[in-house]
Order: sequence, then structure tokens, then C-alpha cells
Amino acid sequence: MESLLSNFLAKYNYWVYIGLVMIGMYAMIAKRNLVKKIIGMNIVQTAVILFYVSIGAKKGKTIPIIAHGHEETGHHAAQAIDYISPLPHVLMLTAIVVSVATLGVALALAIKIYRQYGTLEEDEIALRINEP
Amino acid sequence: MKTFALITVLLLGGLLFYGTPDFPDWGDPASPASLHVSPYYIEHAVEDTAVPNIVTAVLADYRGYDTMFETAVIFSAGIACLFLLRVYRRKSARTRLYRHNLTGVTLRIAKGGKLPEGSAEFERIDSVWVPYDMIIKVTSRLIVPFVQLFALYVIAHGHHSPGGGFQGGVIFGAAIILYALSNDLRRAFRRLSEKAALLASAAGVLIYVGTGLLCLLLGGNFLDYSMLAEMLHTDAIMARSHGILIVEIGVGLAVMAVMVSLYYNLSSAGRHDEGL
Amino acid sequence: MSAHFPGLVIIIPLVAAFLILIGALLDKRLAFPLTALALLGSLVTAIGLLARVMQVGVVEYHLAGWAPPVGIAYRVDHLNGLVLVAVAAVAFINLLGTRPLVVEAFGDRLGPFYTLYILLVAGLLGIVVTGDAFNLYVLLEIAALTGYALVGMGEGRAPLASLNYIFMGTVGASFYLLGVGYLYLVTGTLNMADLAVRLPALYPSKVVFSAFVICLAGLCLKMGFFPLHAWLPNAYSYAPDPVSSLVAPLMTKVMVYVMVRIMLFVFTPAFAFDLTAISEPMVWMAIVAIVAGSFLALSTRRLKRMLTYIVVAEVGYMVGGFWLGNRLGISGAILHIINDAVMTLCVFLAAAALIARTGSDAIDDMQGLFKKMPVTMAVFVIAGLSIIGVPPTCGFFSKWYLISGAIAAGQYGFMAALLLSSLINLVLFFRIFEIAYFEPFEDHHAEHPTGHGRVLSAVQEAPLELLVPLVVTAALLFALGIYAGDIVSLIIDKAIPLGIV
Amino acid sequence: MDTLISIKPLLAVLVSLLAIPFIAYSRSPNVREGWTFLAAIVKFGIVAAMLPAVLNGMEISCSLVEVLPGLSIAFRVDAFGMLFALVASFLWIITSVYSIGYMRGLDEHAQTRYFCFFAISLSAAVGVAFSANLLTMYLFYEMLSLATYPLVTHHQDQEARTSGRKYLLYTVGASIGLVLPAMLMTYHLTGSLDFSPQGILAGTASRGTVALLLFMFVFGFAKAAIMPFHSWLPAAMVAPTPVSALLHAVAVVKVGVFSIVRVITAIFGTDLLQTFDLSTPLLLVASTTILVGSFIALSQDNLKRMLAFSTIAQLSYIVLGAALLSPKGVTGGMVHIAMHAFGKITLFFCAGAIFVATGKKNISEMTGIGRRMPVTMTAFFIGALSIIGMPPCGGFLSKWYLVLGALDADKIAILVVLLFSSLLNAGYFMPVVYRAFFCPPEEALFEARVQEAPLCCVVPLVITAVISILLLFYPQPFMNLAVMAAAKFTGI
Repeated sequence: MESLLSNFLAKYNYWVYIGLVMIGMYAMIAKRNLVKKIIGMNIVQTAVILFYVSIGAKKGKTIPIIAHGHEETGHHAAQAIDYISPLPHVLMLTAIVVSVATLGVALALAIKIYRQYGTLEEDEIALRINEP
Repeated sequence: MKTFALITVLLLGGLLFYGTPDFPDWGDPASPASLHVSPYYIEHAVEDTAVPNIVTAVLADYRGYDTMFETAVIFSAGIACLFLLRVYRRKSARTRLYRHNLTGVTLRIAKGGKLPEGSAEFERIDSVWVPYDMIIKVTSRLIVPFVQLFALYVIAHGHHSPGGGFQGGVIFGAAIILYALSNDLRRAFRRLSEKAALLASAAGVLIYVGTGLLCLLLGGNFLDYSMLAEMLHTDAIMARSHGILIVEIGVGLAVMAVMVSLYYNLSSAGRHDEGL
Repeated sequence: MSAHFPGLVIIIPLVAAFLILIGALLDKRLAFPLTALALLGSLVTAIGLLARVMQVGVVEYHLAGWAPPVGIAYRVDHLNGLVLVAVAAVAFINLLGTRPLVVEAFGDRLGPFYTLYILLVAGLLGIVVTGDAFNLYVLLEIAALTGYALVGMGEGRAPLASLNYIFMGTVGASFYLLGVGYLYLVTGTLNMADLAVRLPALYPSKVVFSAFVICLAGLCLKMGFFPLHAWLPNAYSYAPDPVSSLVAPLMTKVMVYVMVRIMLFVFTPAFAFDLTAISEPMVWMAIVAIVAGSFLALSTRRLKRMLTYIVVAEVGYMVGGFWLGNRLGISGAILHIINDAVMTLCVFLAAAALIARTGSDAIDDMQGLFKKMPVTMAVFVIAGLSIIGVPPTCGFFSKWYLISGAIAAGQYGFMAALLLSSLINLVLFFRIFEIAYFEPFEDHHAEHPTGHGRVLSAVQEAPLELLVPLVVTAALLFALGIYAGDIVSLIIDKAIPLGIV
Repeated sequence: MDTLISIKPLLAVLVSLLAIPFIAYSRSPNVREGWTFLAAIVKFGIVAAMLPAVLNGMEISCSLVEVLPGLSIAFRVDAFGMLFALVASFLWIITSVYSIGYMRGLDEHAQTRYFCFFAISLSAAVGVAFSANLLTMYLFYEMLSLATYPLVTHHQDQEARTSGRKYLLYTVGASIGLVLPAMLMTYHLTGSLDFSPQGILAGTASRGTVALLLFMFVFGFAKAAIMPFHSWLPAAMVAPTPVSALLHAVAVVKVGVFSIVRVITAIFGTDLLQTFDLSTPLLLVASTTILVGSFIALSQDNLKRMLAFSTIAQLSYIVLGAALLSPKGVTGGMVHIAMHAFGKITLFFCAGAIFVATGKKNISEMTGIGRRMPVTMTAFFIGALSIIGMPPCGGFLSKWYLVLGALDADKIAILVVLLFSSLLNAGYFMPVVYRAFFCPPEEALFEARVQEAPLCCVVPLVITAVISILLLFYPQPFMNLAVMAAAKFTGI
């Protein structure tokens, strides 16, 4: 039991990410309003970003900028151990931009749908589609 | 529908949960992810590219190709919104509101009638009546220049502190959007027209791809900045650092332009006459 | 110069994208020639690259001069060399063919349209050629994003269909990203070749298995594989005609290629086929996909919707063929990627020509078209025969490999599904040929002017600009058929890792 | 036997395809018919040119393109292929003359399309005859089904539509549903699909799979109209008569039977069938088709439907002959291809001539027609004799060999079936002839003014009638071709 608890506590970041994915997916599938679905989609993307960033984290280590001052003479080689790994951050910069882009296009389409049907509720849209 | 959603979500949660026992602990320095490629970046970034901020080094040099496509994604999002929403044909005859500057009287002209352009006393206002509010206009007029200045700082200072093209570009875009929000969209158009925004976004990404092509033409692989060495009269390492700076500027320009054109299209739903 | 081919294949269309937009701001008419030039350049480079791969074997290209796993690297082998040429060719032919339709549908926004068009093609080419898992995600997003925008501009329910396409597509892409993240978590690298080296030691770990399942689920969603295909019929049938004849042949086939690439070269057949007991259920799901796709196609009376259901069934062919696990099945699946891209292009272009002329998408409005539009209908017949699987055309030969693979693997259910779907395709197409052949033409514009886009002019043959690509594609169907054996023995056989018998 | 590499077989197949642009874009109908006629003559000339080489044991082969590893689109002319090609191309000449008369007589619409698709179907038929492996044969088999669809549905009315749908469902459906998997299984088992004298399946599979493959092939080639898959043939009678004459008496159905015999002899091999004794079920299938076909023909009133059912029965003679696995039986079967072709085409020509001249279709309306159209009806009589197998006509020869074959294979039941079915043939032909000639004058339904069909129709049917008589006395090309083929296949 004790190892289970410590195991659980050691990985609490991943439970948050799994929770977020589930919330996002639920919103996307269950909600009827289109904008809520878009928000759900964004939650899923953010959850994946959180997962990636938590991969690179190292407890008690500093951000990956090599400390330097103008007067620094000899460059002592930077140890990899005392900086958090930069790669996930680079990847997630890209993923954030992707989620912004998708959000932009989704909202543009939502505007187009609103202009066409006058509503963003899926049930009303379904009604308005059937009668010509 | 809700139960179906619940079931799928629980199933999905189970699937994600299935892998977690073998995850390395969170923040554990010896996790495989931080033992393979990251150490190389941390140890060699400064020697290779003379850029202390390793994230910018990896972002613009080691994995610069990813970031180029990143800018292409943001560019295509801008073009997509333009393509989806833009309405060119003047269809409906709309009622227009004009305010007489001296007296503050509002003039309502129905059926699409228009006052002669450039008449000094009258100034067109949004049909959704916006109260004339001194505080917002004055404060935004004060803040906007400083925000833009800070944005340029963020772009330029990406080497040494957290920042870079994307962040700087977004801040710069935010400045212009703040200006458009505080005044009205038409004034923002006079500052940065739609055509200028499109040109700037294309130019920004072209800077990025252009430097890559330049390296290709100079004999190296695509995006290999060390090829720019003799052009920039520096050694290979500094050439990489300068290459990263040029690329960051390109990204900043592109992201700023796209953010602004996204706002233009989304706020006016493509008609480009009245915004939020 | 030829050393840079892997990079150039994508850089040419990418640079052209921005030049097109700038050119279009100056003068709208500049957009098309620039796009055509860029795609032609990219096609020639792709062919040059394939030729070089066939001489030299695997071509490596290190982006920004950094060797993998530090930098991003391209590893072009026979598999993606072949698919690259197919994608470039299909995109180029479609561009030439649909010019009159595009000018009529998007006259006022030619610049943005062609920019999105070439960005979509650049994204697809990038997906096919890249050797880095995360770079593939970025390119996936470019192709998807431009796809959403192009689909969203259709008639009627297109924006709603495109929004659903966004939801499903983003979930698919996020799952793929999650899968790559799980792999990165336990190996630390993103380069496919490096992953393949480091993964075998970790096969028993649960993380690798859940990465495998999540990645596969994401790709199935993007592929429109049967249970997850809900977005495909709406998205492709409500999209404007020039867009659906670009998106339908390419998007799903490139996603199948990604599945083949990841299962064979990242998870390696040892894991994908032997350790995980997933090939059997995947073949059964493929059977369900084929049968369901075919019966759904039977149920609809609208031409484009029927063709999209056939695309769903064809995805079942490829996935089922791949998961048979033997060399015949996999080469059948890869050959079908090429054949199906060309077949779908041919049948969608012909459908676009018919719909542009008759003004309506319904099958029942296609009376007397053999007399009115003989060449288009002749090409439609050839494409139909190829989808049914009649010998000289390429459809027969990919079915040949798929069924031989099924027999070799003892999966007689899959063989029966293939034959059943060929028979249903026979009924589907001859249902249309009967209407076009027997019922006399009567001009039904007088009664109800259909809203499906203005009809170019009175019903007569499609414009010459659309006919030439149609005839070229039909000839390509025959050529691919005749040289199917050579394609398989010279290229595809070398693409499949030796471990597979 | 050594093989001679030459381009002739390819030319024979292509000549009618190359003529299509000329036929399609000729200015006047006469020029169009002229081209068709010329194409037919040239095709027959090429085929005949290969005859002497084949007769003294040579096999002419020509490979086009290597489509799959170890499999190529290739032609190989052997005795059996030559026999069928000779019959098909010779009868095309006569049918093209006949169809000029028929189409002009009824001034049918879309005649250019008719002649073009006719040329395609002929090239496909000859393609099947000369194919060297199962893949090429399957390719031309499919091409033939698709090329004949517009011919069957020539009248473009509702009835033509339903019978066209049935025609396609049976032929293309059965070939995709049964022949394709069987071919792939054979390729999987043996690694090659080339026709070889002793068959390629020997020793590669168990009795069960061989039996399954055999019946998939037999029922897959639905064009042979074997019982469960036969109902498309009577429905296809809705086509214009020259189409039914050449295609549904000679080209299309013979392609089906030719493929079955080719598969039995060259893929399975006679001794493999012997060891697994699969010939009895095959014989059972063939004889049921013969008997049931003949019984149905008895009850038919429409002349063309009766001829259709009689064709179904006669085709199974050929399958019967092959299934007997004795040299005489196989020879009898193969010769029957030629004899039945000439006999049945005469009968169809007569049916067409009667329709052109009087517009009558049903037998009940044809009492006393002999007085008005003596030449047609005598030709009808000769054709009927040949089908029944009476001495003055060629049909007797093939029946003779079939009976000998049955005796060699000491299958008495088959002997009974042969004789009883000949009786049945007489049963449904003779009433037509009797009513035409020997009815008392007052019952004759025809006034004086009804006279013979146009010359273009009468001359071809006279020619074929005379040939079917001559074939008994000079069966030279077909007989020794058949004997050679039979000798090669049964290994004696």
C-alpha cells in the first residue's frame, strides 16, 4: 500500500494531464454547443502540452539558460545535470502555435456557421438543416 | 449521448492510465528522456551557436526546420481565416452612423448612403453605439508605444533571456489589437491595412525560408547557418548566432502580421468595416 | 544539386506559397501559373529523388547540418520515394484539371485558395519524406489546417462538416502527438531511425504498448478507418469539387503511408506483428470497414457521397492488406496506396466535370450523359472498371496482391470481403452507367434550378482544360496496371524490411 | 513440340481493335460496313496463315509485357486455341455480311456503336483463344463480357436494361466472385499460371482443394451457361439477332466452354482428375444441364428462346466430352465446338431472316412458312439436323466421337444421356420443321405476298448450311486440330 501511495505521489503531474484529457474529450463529445466543443478541443491540446513539459522537468534544477556575465572568463563546461532538458519546451512552443492556429480556424468556421444558421447549438442546426 | 461520451472518456482514461506505472517519476533527473539527447544540447549549445538560451538555440538552429514549419502553420491559419471569412462583395445596404466632431451629434443615414470621403467634421462610427470614452483612448495611446518597444526587446533578446520570435511577435500583435480595440477598426486599418498585414506575414516567413535557401545556395544543407560565415564576415559559430537572430526577426514579423490579420477577419467576420 | 533533392521537394512548394500570395496581391491571374510551376518543380525533384534512391539505396539529408538524433534528418528510402512521386503527380494533375472550376467558384479569392492548395501539398509531401516523428506532427497539422479551410468553403453544410472534421482531426493529431510523447518519455529521442534502435530493449514495458495503441488510434482517426470515419463522408462530399478531388485521393492515403512507416520502421515488425496480438483484430476491423463502406455506398443516391464511402472501403483494403503481416499483403497495401490515389483522383475529377455540367450531384439526374459528354463518361467508365478491379487497369493488380496475401496468410474472411466489395462496386458503377446509357437526356434545369453552383453552360462536353488531365489520368491507370509487377519488384519489395517473409 | 516466336497472334487479336477508329469515323454506312468486312477478312487471313504451322505440330507464341513476376500477358497458339479462333473469325465474316442485311432491314439505331463493339468482342474472343496463361485469358474474358454489354442492350428499352443487368451480374459477377479467387489460389499453390499439357496442379494440393478449385472454375466461367448460372442466356436473346447468332451461339458462350475445357486440360490435367476421380461429379453437372436444357427447350414457344436453351444443352456436350477424359471423348467435345457453331449459327440466321421478313417471333405463328420462305426453312432443317447429330450434317461426327469416348471411359450412363438428349433435340426441332412444310394449305397463316428475306440475310445462312453439310465429309482442319489437341492433353 505504501509503495502504491508513494508511486502515486511521485507521478501526480501525469494524473493531472490524464484528467485534463478526459475533461477535454468529454466536453468535445457531450456538449452540444459548438464553442464549448472548441473549448474542449483546446483543453485536450493543452493537456498534451502539459504532458510534454512535465517530461522535461527536473526537480530543483534551473531553466536552460547558461549563466553568463560579461566578465566571465573561462567557460566551465555546463553540466547537463543541473539544467532542465530544453527539448520538450521547444516542441511545446510549436504545439502551442498549432493549437492557436487550429483555434483560429475553428472560430472562423463557427462564425461562418452562425452567419448561416443563426445559432451555435447543434440540435437547432440539425433542425434548420432538414427544412430547406 | 452523454452516457456514450462518458463511456468513451473512461475507456480513453483507462488506456492513458494503463501506461503510467512504467513512467519515470516526475522531475526525476535520471529519467531516460533527460539522458539521451537533452544533455548534448545543454553541453554543446553554447560552443556550437554562442547562444546562452539553449531553448532558442534548439528552436532556431538544431530543430530550426520544425520552427520554419511552425511559422508556416501560423501563416496558413491567417490565410485560412482570410479565405473562409473575407467578404469582398458589398451586398447589403447598411445603415451608417456618422458623428459630427464639433457638436457630438450622431447622424444616421439609412439605405447605404455615404457622406463624401474625407469630410473633416464628420467621422464614421460603429453601428453598435460605443460611448465616447476619454480614459480608454488616452491610456491606450500612452501604453501602445511602450508595448511595441517591449515586443521588439523580447524578439531581439531571445538569445539571452526567455523570449524570441513567437513571443515578441504576439506582444507586438497585441499592441496593434489594443489600438484597434481602443479606437475603432477603421482607424487600425489606416495604421496597418489588410494588404500590408498579408505582405508582412508572407515577408516574415520568406525571411526564414530565404535564409534557409541562402545557406542551401552557399553549399551547406538547408538552414545550415554556418554557411553564412563569410557573408557576415564572422566565424561559423557567430554566424549561427546571427542566423538565429535573423530567423527570429522573420518569425516575429510573421507572427505579428498574422495575429493582426486574424483579429481583422474574426472581429469583423470578414467584412472589414466594423470590429469589436 | 541532386544531393539537396530531399530538402528541395518541400522547399520549392513552401517558398512558392508565399510568392503566390504576394503575386496574387499584385495581380490575381498570377496565382495559378506560379502554383503550377512550383508543383511541376516539386514533381520533377521527386522523380529525380526516386531515381537516385533506386540507384543509391537510402538517401540521408541532415537539416541545418546537424546529424540525427540531435537535428532533424530525412531518410528517403524506396517506400517514401514512391509515395512522394505519387502525391506530387496527383496534386499536379488535379491542379491543372480543376482550374476552370476554381476560377468559377473562388474567382474573388484566387490568391488565398492557391496558397492554401500548395501549403496542403507541401504538408503532405513533408509528411511523406520526413524522418522525424515530431516534424511529422507539424507537417500533419499544416496539411490538416489547410484541409479544414479548403473543405469549409463548400456549399450548404460544408462549414459544419469542416468543423466536425477539425474536431476529429485535432483529436487524431493530438493522439499521434501523445503516442510520440510516450515514446520520447522512455527513449529520449524523436528521430524514427534512432527510435527503432532504442525501442527493442523496452518492448515489454507498458509505456511502449500504450504508445503503440494511442498512435494507432490517432492514425486510424486521421485515416477515416471504419469505426472512426464519421467525419470523412460529410467533409469530402460537401467540400467544393476542386477541393474534394484534391483531398480525397491524398489525405487518407498519406495517413495510411504514415501508419506503414511507423509500424514498419519505428515499432519494427517484430513488435507490431508478433509481440502485440493486434494484427488479427485489425484485419477483422478492416473486413468490417470494407463491407460497411460498400453497403453505405449502396445506400446513397448522391454521386460524391457514394465515392467518399468507396474511399472508406478502400482504406479498409489498405489497412487490412498491411495487417496481414506477410510480404504479399504489405506490398499489396503499398501498391494500393499508389493505385487508389490515382483511381480516386480520376473518379473525383470525372465527377467534378459531370457535376459542373449537369449542375446536380444526384445520380438520377445523370440521364443520357453518354451522348452528351462521351469523353468524360468514357473516363468515368475506365475509373469505375479500375475500382471494380478489371484486369488491364491498376485496381486489378493491387487486388491481386491483396487477395494473394490474404490466401497466403489464411485470412479467407478478408478475401471474401474484397470480392464482395468488388461485386458491390460493380453494382454501384453499372447503376450509374445504366442511367447515363438508357434514360434519354432531358434538360432538368427548366424545372428546378439546382443550387449546386452555377452551371457553366448548356450541357455539353467538359472544358478541354478538364478533359486533358482526365484522359491523362485514365492512361495512367492503364500504365500503372501494366507496370504493377515492375513497381512491386523494383521498388516496393526493397521498401519492405527483410524480416517479413 | 518447338515453339515459333512470331507477332502473328498479337496481330490477329489487334486487327479488329485497330479497325475501330476507321469504323467509328467512316462517312457513310457503306464505308463503315466495308471496313468491318475488311477487318474480318484480314483477321481470318492472319489466323489461317498460322494454321499450317500449327498443323505440323508447331506452337506460335508471343509475349507482350511482364505484368507480374513470372506472369506476363502472352499468347500461345496451340491446336485447341487455333480451332476456336478459326471458327470465330470465319463466322465473323459471314455474320458481318448478315448484320448488314439485318440492320438495314430493320434500320436499327446506333449502328456504328454496334459494329465497333462487335469488333472489340471479336478481338477479345480471339484473345481468349490464343492466351498462354490464365491471367491473359481472364483479362480477355472480362473484356469480352464488358464489350458485349452494349450489344446485348442494343435496343436501350426497359427489357434490354433488365436483361443487361442480369447478363452482367452473371458473367462479370461470377468471374470476379469465383474465377478470380480460384486463379489466385492456383497461383498461390503452384507459383505459375501457364497452360501446360499435363496441368500444373498435380501434387500441390489435397483432393478437397482441387475439387473446390475445379468447381469454382467451372461455375465461375458463367459464360458456359452451366445449369445454375444459365438464366442470363435466354434473357440475352433480347439482343438483335446477329448478336445472338455470333455471340450467343459462337463467340461468347464458346469462350466460356473453351475456358472451362482449357482449365480442365491445361491447369488440372486429365490424369490429376483421374487420380482424384473428379470426372464423375463433372459429368453429373454436364448431363443435368444437357437434359434439363433440352426439356425446357421443348416447352418454349419463342423461337430464339428455344434456340438459347438448346445452346445451353449443346454447350454441356463439350464439357461432357472434356470430362470423359478419354482421347475420343475430348476430341468429340472439341470437334463439337465447330459443328455446333455452324449448325446453331444457321438456325439463328434463319430466326433472324424470319423476323426480318415476317416480323414473327413465336413458333406457333410459323405454320406454313416453308411455302413462303423455302430457302430459309431448308437451311433451318439442315441446321437442325446438324444439331441433332443426323448423318448428312457435321453434328453427327462429334456425336459419334462423344459416344465412342463414353464407351472408352465405359460410362454407360453418359451414353444413355447422349442418345436420349439427341432424341430430345429432335423432339423440339422437328415440330417446327414439320409445321413449316407439311401443314395443309388452309392452315397456312401467310398470304402470297410474303417472300424471302433480303439477299444479304439469305446468302450467309445458305453458306453456313452448306458448310455444316460439308463438315461431315471434309472435317479436315477442325478434325485433325481436335485430334492433335486431344492427343496432347490426354498424353497418348
